[in-house]
Amino acid sequence: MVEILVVIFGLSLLWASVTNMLGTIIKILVLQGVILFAITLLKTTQLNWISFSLIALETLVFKAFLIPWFIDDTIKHNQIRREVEASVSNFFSLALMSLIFLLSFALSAAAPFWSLNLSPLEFGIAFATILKGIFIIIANKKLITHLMGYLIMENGIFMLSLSAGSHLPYIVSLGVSLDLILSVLIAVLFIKRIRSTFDDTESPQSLKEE
Amino acid sequence: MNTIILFAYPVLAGLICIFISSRRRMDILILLHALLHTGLGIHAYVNRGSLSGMDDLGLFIYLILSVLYSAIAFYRLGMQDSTAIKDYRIHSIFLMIFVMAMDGATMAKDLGLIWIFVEATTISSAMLISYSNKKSSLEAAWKYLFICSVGIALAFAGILLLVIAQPGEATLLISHIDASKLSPFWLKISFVFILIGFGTKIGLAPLHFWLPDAHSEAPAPISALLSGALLNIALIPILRMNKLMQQSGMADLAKELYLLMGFLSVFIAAVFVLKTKDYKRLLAYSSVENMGLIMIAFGAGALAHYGAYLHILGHSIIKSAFFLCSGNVLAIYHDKNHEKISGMLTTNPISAWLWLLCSVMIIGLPPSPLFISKFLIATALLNNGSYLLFALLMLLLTIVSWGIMRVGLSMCLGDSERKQSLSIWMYLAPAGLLLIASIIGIFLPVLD
Amino acid sequence: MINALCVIFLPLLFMGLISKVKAIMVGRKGKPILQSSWDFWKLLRKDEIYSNHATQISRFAPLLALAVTFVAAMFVPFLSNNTLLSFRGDYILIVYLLSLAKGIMALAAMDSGSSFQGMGTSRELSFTAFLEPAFFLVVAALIFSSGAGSTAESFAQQSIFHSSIWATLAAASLAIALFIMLLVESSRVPFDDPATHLELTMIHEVMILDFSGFNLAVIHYTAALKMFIYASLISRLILPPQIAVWWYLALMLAIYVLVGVLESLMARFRMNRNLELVLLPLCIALLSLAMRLARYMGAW
Amino acid sequence: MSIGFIVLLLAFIPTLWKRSGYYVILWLLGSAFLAYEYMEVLFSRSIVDYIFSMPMPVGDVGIALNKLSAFFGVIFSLGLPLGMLYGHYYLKEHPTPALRSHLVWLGIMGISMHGVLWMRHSLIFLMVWELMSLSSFFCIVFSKRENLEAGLNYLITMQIGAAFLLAGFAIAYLQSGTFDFSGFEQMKPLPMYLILIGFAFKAGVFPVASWLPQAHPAAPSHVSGIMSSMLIKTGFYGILLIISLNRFSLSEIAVFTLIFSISAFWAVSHLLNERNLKRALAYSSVENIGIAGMAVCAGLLGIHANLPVMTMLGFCGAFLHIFFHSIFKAQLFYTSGNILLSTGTLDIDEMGALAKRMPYTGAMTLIGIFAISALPLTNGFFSEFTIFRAAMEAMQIPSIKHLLPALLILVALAFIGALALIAFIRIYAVAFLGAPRSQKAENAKELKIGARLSVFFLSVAILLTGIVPGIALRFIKPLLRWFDLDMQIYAGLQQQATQISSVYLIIIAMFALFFVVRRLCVKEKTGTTWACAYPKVKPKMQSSSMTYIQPLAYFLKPFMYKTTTRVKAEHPFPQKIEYNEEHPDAVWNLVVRPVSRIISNFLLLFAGIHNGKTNSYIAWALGFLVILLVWVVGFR
Repeated sequence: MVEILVVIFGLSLLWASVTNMLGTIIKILVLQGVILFAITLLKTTQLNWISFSLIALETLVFKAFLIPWFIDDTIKHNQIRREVEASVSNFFSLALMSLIFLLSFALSAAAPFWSLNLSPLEFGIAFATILKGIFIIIANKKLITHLMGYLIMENGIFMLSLSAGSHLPYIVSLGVSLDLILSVLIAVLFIKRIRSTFDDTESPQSLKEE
Repeated sequence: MNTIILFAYPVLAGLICIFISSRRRMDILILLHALLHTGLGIHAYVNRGSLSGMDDLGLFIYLILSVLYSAIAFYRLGMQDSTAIKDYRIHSIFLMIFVMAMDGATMAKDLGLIWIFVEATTISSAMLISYSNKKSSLEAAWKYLFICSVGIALAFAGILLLVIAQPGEATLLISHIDASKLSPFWLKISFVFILIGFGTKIGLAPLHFWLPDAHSEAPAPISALLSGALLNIALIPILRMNKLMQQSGMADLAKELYLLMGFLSVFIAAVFVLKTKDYKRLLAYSSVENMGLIMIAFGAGALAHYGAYLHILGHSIIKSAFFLCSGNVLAIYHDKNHEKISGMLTTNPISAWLWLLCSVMIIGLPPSPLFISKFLIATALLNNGSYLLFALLMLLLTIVSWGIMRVGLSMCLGDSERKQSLSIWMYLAPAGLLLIASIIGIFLPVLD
Repeated sequence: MINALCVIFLPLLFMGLISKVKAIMVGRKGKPILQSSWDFWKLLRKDEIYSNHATQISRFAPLLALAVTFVAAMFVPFLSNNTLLSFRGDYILIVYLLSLAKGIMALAAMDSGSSFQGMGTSRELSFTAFLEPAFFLVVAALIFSSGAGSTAESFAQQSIFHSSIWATLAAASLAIALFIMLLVESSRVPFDDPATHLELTMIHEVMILDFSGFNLAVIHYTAALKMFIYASLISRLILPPQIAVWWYLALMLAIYVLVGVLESLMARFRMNRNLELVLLPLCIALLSLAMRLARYMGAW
Repeated sequence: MSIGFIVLLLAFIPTLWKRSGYYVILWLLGSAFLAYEYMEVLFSRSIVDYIFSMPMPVGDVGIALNKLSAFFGVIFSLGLPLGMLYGHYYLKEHPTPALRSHLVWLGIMGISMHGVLWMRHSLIFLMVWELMSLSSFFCIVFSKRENLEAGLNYLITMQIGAAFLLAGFAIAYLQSGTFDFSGFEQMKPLPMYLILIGFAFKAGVFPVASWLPQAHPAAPSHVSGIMSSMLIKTGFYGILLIISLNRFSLSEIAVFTLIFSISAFWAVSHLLNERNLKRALAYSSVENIGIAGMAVCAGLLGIHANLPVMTMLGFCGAFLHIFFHSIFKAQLFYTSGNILLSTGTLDIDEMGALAKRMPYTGAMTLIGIFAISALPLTNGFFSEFTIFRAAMEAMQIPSIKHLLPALLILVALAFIGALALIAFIRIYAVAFLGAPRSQKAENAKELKIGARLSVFFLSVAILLTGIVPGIALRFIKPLLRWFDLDMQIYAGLQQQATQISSVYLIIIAMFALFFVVRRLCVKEKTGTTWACAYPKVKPKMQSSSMTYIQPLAYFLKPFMYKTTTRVKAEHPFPQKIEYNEEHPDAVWNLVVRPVSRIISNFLLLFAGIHNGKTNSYIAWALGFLVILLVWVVGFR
């Protein structure tokens, strides 16, 4: 069951690399949030209301609802054009995506797995997600896409943390997600301000050594 | 108890700030915070552990932070500020939050907690950097926030990998981790992740790109705090990981990575010290260089450890004094291009001499503590028999010091007819820091 | 004492001799040998005229030069081998006293701000640059492994009359070196022509263009004295230690005649090649030192 | 010790009110105390030795004097106050806005110069050493923009030198386990060479002496005087320190001899066609250090060939030359400072006839010139006399491998001495004699008595130690005993000194006699220059400083580096024909400049990575991450 979800999660990455629309990526984010929620639920052995609420907060509320809504709102209110405008073509990014999968599975194949709640598959997908997130950041110029890449990367990390979820103290995981949401908030704030001052949705590059 | 006070005060003060609307009062509040901070630090130094379970390393960084913070609080008394009171209020509040987050980082033992606090520093200081609503500062803040967040996220991945590396019941309290049971494979990978993640925050090449932008765009006290305190804060987790690496017998790998990043940083610093036209960027690059030196010190072996800590101490104090001086220069000329500035010795002699002294001490001429630390680092390098690395290091350091001195001289010398004086606090704060630094450099303290 | 006397009287006499020889060589009768001494006396009684640029230097320089050369002469063996003054390493003092004289005279020459003196002094001084090392090498070759300390010993104890041909050769080569140095130092043909009518080509004469009267006399006398010193060094080098005085006198005579003959047979070298020729004594001295060394090492 | 240094520290107080007068007085006082201390150490058995304990890495810091440092200390404590005194008047004539800071740095420089002599702990020594470089750097810059380049080059050169010292000290520490100088006995070659090179940077030895000709003309005259006559001696002090603690093989000695003679020759070949007065003096400092070094080499040679006489004479010559050089070089720099004040130029081709305009300075400079070109009656002669004798002593031994270095010393010394004589005669002749060559020289005036005071003292010292060298010999006697040299030979030398001074007396007496005679029987007239009856002699017709060395230049062409700029005449009525010839420092122009340019160009290749694109920054991070991962996983 978990494996299937994980695979779907991985497929969502492929989807992300073929899409051209920001909206699609937002959908992907929502999807990933939901999947993560499901996986967490399935993985947690003893379920009390604290952990449940915590998991729900982390995944459903933040990842699947709040943040996508922010971003969607930002896109609407800042006249950001809805194409991704990646500097690499879809085919190329697809190829790269598969390469990333290759790398991460190679790594997970090389790795010794002791802790039971982490399978090579999960690790591979998680790692691939992290790399994919960074790759999205690199391949795009728009601030909003940078943010999305960052979020996908965060999802990958969260997936990684599922393995250690039971070990992480609640305070840590809570703090982590709080930090995440805060940083996203501030990032959105900055995007708005940059939009208003620079009158541009791409990341500014006036600060350099000329 | 003390800890509670330490964390309660900023909250209260922040609340008060919301209701008062006089700059002076906010400055006073911050000054009080700084003094409280210092007092608690001294108290903790006198009888250990009065701040919740802070170990020597934490206390060391904390005390440096206190010194810088008080100096900056005094410096702010002298600053002329023309922004709206609203922004100023936000600024003050976030300043206190920033310091609070750093305190947390110094106290936390659990890597996860450290991570949280470091991320918190990123968020709060991003607000501080974008304080003056100029385009450039906004851009700098964005880059700082984004790059550091990505880096920090990688660091978190590393922390998770550290968890994975532990068979069975895992923990993130370094002191509780049993190094012998760790899986070397995962440990290596997690170390790489953590090094790169927090290395971004420290500003080690090639992850340093945010640093010159942020340092040059932030207002002087903030740059001082960023460069003097924040970089050290980001050092803490790496140092804690370092213990782990040593225990699990992978010290050599760690050392190689340190040396690699250290030399890259010094090299990058040398390149851009020649290139840059902006004197605050120059200082930022010199921070990159010094952080690289500290890394080299940890990579060079046991002989240099005293040197490394001395270097952290000296660099923090001198560099923040330097940034405060740059604030003076900016207040005089309202221009950050050093080629447009000359004759400061006649325009404002005190700032000029402060600037020259700062440059002299940052390039490690006595009575700067950096002199001793550089000597020790070099000795350690030679002790490893890596003569070529030594030669390379000396060459790069010479280039850096040439650049810094050239800029300083060309700004200070020359003739100009205008005279301008600044508030006394803007002289006292950097001068005091320099004094402390030279005292440290002459009567070397016993560290750890 | 006898040395002092001959130092005082002989130099001018020998200068007269040279001009006599030259005259005879070109078939003239020539002026009497004592002529140069009489000129000396006449000049002494004349007044002096100075350029209005001239400072005190050109007033006292010739006197200092004379005094210094005189004292230098006190270290040199003339008729008798036991000199007035002598200590270990006094040849260094001699060289430096002579160069002091040269230096002060160079300054005096430049004093008048004339357009000619510059050339003369610069040429004269650039010769020194090579003569000093040469002289030191000569002395080094002389005292090499002979324990001799002072000028008197080192020159008087030598002679070219050795059993082995090589030793003779070495000593003889030193003598030749010294002779070339004599020609240069006392500004004789082929290095300098005192009798030419074109000041541009002269060295010593052009230096003293602006001198007159007493000081001119002193300068002439100093030059003669210097030449005399060299000549007598050569003869002392050639002759064995204990030998009758007339041998010495004869040899001195021979040297001066030789100079005269050379002057009337040879022409002056090109000015800018001179300097390279001045290197000659240096090389010769080195060679002879090498010979002695080889001999000591037991080459034969 | 404490009293002296406390007084010197007190000297900083008057600077607050810019009262350089009190400053100088305090310096005189403190130096008197210090001089007493040094004399005590030098002439009596008393040993000064303090130990301070410092934390872990530093350990116990020994602060002590030995005979060597005491000897240099005496020189400093006599020379510095004179320099300050001169500086007081110089600054009065030549006012500066930043007087206060200048005095402070001057004081720090002086104190650290003394401090270098006291330190026995290599790390702390290096600290004081750097402080000395730093303060002298600020003294050179003198808060003038035009000095920026020279000062910066000086500072960086000193940094590189310090890096060598640092490496040497560190390795020595790693090998001997102590920071104390006692650990320098019988060192391994590597650290020893590093340290020697490091000191050579300061002492001004050939390949690394290029900072002197830049720094000295830039610095205010009292500073350049102090630096050239005393500060560079600290480098020589270091070299002597190392030499006194180690033994050397013959090949090493030969190499040292070669280096020092090349250094002296390089200096003199630049000196020959230098037009800037102070730069010429700077070159001559390099030359004199080279000569002193050759003397030391002669001494080492004597040790190696066990010729006690040669050893004795060599070291004696070295110390004497150091001592004398610190006198006459200071004197010449101060006089050149006075010339600068009254004419406003340092180019000798713009001077001329100064001896008539400034008779006092003319006379003093004459003395200095004689001393620096080692002519008899001045002190420069006696030291070179001793060195020559040392080299000559080698002729007593038949071994060719000892003979050749000695011959090198002999010939080089004679040749260089003669060239220096020419150079300085040229300088004096062009600058002081003949007709004034420019308007500046035309209306030059003698300065007030104050500026001439220390020049006067130094000139008296030159003549005194020149005519009675025995004084100087007695002064260095304990030093020679400390190097445990043969004291009978010393007695012989002492006796020779008396003989020489008697010879001088004869000369003086004879000269006086001639002078009186001439006075009695000669009447003077003055007219225009005769110059072969050429009607209108113009100042331009005098031989300039360049034509003066033309014969030598013809011969020494290969050793004289020059850059020429010329405008040729192309069409029959040329508008302008121009030929301009410069003689810059060869090492600097042919080695240092290109190398530094190459380095900076290489570095600037990487300047492009900072293009303000966020995604490229992230790309760097990712790339680095992947590389490290691959390396760590795959190769470790």
